[in-house]
Amino acid sequence: MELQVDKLCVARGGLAVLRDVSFSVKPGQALVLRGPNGIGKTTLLRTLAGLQPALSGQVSLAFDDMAYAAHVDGIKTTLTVKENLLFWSHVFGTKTIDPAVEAFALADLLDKPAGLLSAGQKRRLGLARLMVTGRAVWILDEPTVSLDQTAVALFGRVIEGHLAGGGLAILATHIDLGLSNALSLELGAYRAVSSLQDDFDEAFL
Amino acid sequence: MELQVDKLCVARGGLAVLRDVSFSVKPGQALVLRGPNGIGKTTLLRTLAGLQPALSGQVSLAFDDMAYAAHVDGIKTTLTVKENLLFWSHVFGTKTIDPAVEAFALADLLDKPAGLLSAGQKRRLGLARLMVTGRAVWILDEPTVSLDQTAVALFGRVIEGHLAGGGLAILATHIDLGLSNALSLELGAYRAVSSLQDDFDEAFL
Amino acid sequence: MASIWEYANPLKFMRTTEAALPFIGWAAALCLGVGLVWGFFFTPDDFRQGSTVKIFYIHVPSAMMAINIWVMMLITSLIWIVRRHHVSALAARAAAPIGAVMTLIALFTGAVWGQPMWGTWWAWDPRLTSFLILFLFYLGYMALWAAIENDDTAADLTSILCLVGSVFALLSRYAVNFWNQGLHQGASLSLDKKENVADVFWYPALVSIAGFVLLFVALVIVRTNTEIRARRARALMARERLG
Amino acid sequence: MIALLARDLRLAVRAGGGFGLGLSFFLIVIVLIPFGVGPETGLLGRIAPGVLWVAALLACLLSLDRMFALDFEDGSLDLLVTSPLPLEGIITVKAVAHWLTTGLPLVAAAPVFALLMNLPGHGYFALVLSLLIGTPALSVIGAFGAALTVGIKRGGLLLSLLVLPLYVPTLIFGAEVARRGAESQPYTSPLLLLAGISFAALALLPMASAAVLRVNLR
Amino acid sequence: MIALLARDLRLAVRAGGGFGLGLSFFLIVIVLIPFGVGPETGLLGRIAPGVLWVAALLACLLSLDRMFALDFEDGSLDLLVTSPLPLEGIITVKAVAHWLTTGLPLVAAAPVFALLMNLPGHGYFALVLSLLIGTPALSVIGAFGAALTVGIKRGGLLLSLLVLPLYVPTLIFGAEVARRGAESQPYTSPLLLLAGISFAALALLPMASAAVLRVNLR
Amino acid sequence: MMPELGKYAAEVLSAYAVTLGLLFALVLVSVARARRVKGELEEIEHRSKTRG
Ligand code: HEM
Ligand SMILES: Nc1ncnc2c1ncn2[C@@H]1O[C@H](COP(=O)(O)OP(=O)(O)OP(=O)(O)O)[C@@H](O)[C@H]1O
Ligand SMILES: Nc1ncnc2c1ncn2[C@@H]1O[C@H](COP(=O)(O)OP(=O)(O)OP(=O)(O)O)[C@@H](O)[C@H]1O
Ligand SMILES: [Mg+2]
Ligand SMILES: [Mg+2]
Repeated sequence: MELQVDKLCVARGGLAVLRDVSFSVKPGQALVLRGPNGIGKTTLLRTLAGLQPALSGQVSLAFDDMAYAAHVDGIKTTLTVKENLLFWSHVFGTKTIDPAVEAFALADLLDKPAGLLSAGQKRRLGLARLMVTGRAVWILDEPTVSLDQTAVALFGRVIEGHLAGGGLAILATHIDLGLSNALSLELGAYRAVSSLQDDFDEAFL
Repeated sequence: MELQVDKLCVARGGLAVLRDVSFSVKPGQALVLRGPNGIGKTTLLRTLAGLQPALSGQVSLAFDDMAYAAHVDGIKTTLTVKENLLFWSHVFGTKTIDPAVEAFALADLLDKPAGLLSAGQKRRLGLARLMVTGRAVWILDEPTVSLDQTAVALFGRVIEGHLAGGGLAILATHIDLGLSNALSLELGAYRAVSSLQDDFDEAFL
Repeated sequence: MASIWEYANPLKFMRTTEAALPFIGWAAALCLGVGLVWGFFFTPDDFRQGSTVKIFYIHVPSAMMAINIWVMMLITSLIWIVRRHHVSALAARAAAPIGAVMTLIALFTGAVWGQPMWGTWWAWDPRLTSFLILFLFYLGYMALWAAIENDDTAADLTSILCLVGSVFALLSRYAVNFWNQGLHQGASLSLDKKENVADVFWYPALVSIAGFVLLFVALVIVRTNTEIRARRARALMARERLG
Repeated sequence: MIALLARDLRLAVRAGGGFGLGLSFFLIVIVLIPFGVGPETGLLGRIAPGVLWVAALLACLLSLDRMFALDFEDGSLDLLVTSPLPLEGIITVKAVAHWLTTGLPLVAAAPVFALLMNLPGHGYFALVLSLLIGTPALSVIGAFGAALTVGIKRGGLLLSLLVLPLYVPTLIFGAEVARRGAESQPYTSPLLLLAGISFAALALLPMASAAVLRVNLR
Repeated sequence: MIALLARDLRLAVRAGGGFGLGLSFFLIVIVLIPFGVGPETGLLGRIAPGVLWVAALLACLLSLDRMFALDFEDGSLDLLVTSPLPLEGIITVKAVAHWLTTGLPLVAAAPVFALLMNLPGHGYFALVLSLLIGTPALSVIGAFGAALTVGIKRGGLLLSLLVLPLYVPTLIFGAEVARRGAESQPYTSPLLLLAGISFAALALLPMASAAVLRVNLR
Repeated sequence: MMPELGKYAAEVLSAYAVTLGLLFALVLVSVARARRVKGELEEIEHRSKTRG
């Protein structure tokens, strides 16, 4: 169940953004991606999650081991918090939503339509969805946006729990989560520099 | 030009959220609103900006002294960064966009369609719009979301500059910006507890 | 023997086609000139249709081209889907506006011809109607290209649209036939039915058809190469911005 | 799958739209036509089957852009695509939900509207039958168009442009069945053709739609 | 103001939509009607003025939801409302932009489409005139409807439902002008009424729309 | 020189005029755009080569 990424090149809008990214993450470990705005964190994560094709390179795990959570959470504003979670648990064939509700302290909000939640409450709901998928590899793009300190701590504990259960996590974040078993990868070194080719080929570059 | 808020009650979805909030901010000062998720920061800021009516209470300044920046930035994805900024400078009748471009290091991105920006770059563009409005009171809802450390520092300097020029700023944020002249207001104390009234009146509360 | 797929390299394609372009261009001008002048000035009037028969020399070639350009787009779209040669997708993109103009010409000349012949500019005849639908397909195809920013995505989507659209275009042709028997005369182009049209009208028409075909080839070359260059320019510019 | 269908139906109902809005649009077109054309009953009765079919088609069309765009915007579509459900299945379910909320109510309400348009009495059965068989094709074809335009903000008009030519065969056969019914002519052959189109579209198009959606999401 | 108009037009053009799409929809409705009604030219000619007007109206309608909803979703509307521009002005500008991108092209293209519908030859002038005078009213009334539904996600269908009844007077007089023109009758009085509606709508409705928009935004 | 077109002169002439006009416009647009894009590309390539 180790996630090995080998010489991955990812592109955005047909243009290579990161080149030859290699790393491996063992079960129980988290990897934190770091780098300035626009370096390509989102692009890399979407590629890992199978939402866009890589230019080249290998990812050792199949896409259906991965659960992805991004800036937008796939929350339906007219459904209640409970209905939102139940739907995803049906789709992913998991049995219960209770651990997720408990972990993110959503119990009080269960019957509230998701559209009425504040920014941070919405975010918590989005993260709770991850637990409901029951998948081993979590791919998280700036998960703590809008969360207050309490909620960040809550989230930290959830991640620790997921890792302790043999899961993996890959996160892009600008703040420090204080995870105990986390590697960190600085992406600045992998910025793609494409060379100008005279005999331009299919990629037109 | 002092902003005085007196016994403001704000409501969301017809339900009082915060009650009797009072504070005053002098030119050159910033006020940082703090409080857990869902306490009502966004609601308060939208009320101050004139986007929703207050239940009761006074705000000393008129709404057209205020510039509001929220989670969504009013960015048109098909227009370039420059076109976006120029449009707002026309609307607000300010002469130039150069200081804003410089302050947020957008020069390299000027001709890029805003839809192609990364999360943090978009955020920078959204904040640059504030400078273009030329207004004295900045109302900022979680302005540093998605920004990396460099950009946060950039933003800190812009705020300091705005304050030094006699401006005001009111921010809601969960992280520490390290502003030198900032007051802080913990909103937890103002949480509205709606009393059930037996002879319920027009407000149905 | 070098493989034909060599020309899938944009640069090679551009070099080869641009070398051939002047010849094709002049041949197109020549054929068009000869065919149309011959048809317009030096053919007799038809005993029934009078001088309107002269519209034949533009109506028929443009109608043929309108259909054949769609077929060409279908083929290049398939090549893109199967082998992913960018030039192929761009050629389809380049051809679409030409096809639309050809359809427009066929529709217009047909309408102008219909007024004296059938007493109406427009009738909901199957041939005419299916041409109108074809025109809509061209419009939709071009609109889709224009609406999508990412070139590869646009190429994928438009080629699938072209495939599905072709099936539905055939279906509508059949449906329209079912719906209305029509006024328009049947095809007389197939060789065995040549007697439908007298030789005096026929030869200039052939030249004119050749002219339309050559003009199309020349235009496609110019436009495809433009698309290739535009695409490279976009890529380079994006790269520049990336720093 | 069933969870998805249930969710989509629930969303449609919650949006206050669901069943009502497609119908209302249908009604409004039916009402506008006499205003435009003039109230002559003979004329109206003659154009009734065709106008009813065109109105049904436009009502279907108007709600198409909601099919994937909402899920795309809030990120649900990304998540659905990476879920264990097969994409073809997702698309079929979405089309079914669309039909249940738009097509089916139209079929049920068509007789009432036909009354407003003075459709001759013996035409009702053929009209309802043709709509019942034809509207599923409209939903499936519409799903293809919606998948094509999913990344485009408010691609509503583009969607119409792409989809309407694809609707032509269905419309022709459907309206022909309804017209022949109204004129008491036999209508078996167009009915069979209509059914053929519906089945072929149901069987084949979801594959094309899935391919398109995959392209659009990457 | 001018900056806003320029921006809206630019956005329309960039969206790839702009001028073409409203037109294409118009074309498509005009093409579909004969498929539904049958190819008889006499019949088509008689219903042509009405159908053309209804089609123009629907084409207008379809692009209405873009008017404020896009700006609402990305927060621009909040910012515009708090800007120094008067809200009535913003709304008028938006309606003007909508008319320029939808109404005007329709007016220009109407003769061609009338040809497809076999409109009698002397009806063209009245048709174009009635559209030229009537379509601005459609845009202004539409702006009101768009303002009403701005908070609702994909409120397209609801919008149609709200706006269409408001369109009825314009439609009646517009189609009447076109019909009388086609039948060579005098049409001064409906034309005057149509012009009256247009002017009144232009003068008064932006105020109502502004009020509605203010309510919707808070 | 002009052939006798009879009562259909308007039809025939307009058909030819519109066709030639459309074709001419198409050629013109294509060539103009080809020129423009070629120039732009050359400029960009030059720029990126000199910059390295
Ligand atoms: C808008 C109206 C019309 C359209 C869209 C139209 C379209 C077509 C098409 C698609 C073809 C077939 C080309 C091919 O496949 O070979 C064709 C051929 C032809 N059309 Fe038309 N047509 C129109 C009106 C007319 C009229 C009014 C006439 C004259 C009475 C006419 C006379 C012919 C003739 C003589 C041919 C050649 C038939 C052959 O040899 O294949 N068309 N037209
Ligand atoms: N469609 C596109 N075409 C070309 N370039 C693009 C496109 N979309 C994004 N980019 C660029 O690709 C780069 C990588 O973007 P990405 O969103 O992956 O950055 P990120 O590391 O997630 O940044 P942030 O921390 O701001 O979220 C950015 O510089 C962005 O401007
Ligand atoms: N339409 C509504 N009706 C009723 N309650 C609502 C409505 N919208 C929001 N709320 C509730 O109002 C409260 C205040 O929300 P607000 O967005 O102001 O919080 P916040 O302080 O900005 O939180 P965060 O830090 O998460 O952004 C929340 O508890 C939210 O659930
Ligand atoms: Mg990012
Ligand atoms: Mg908030």
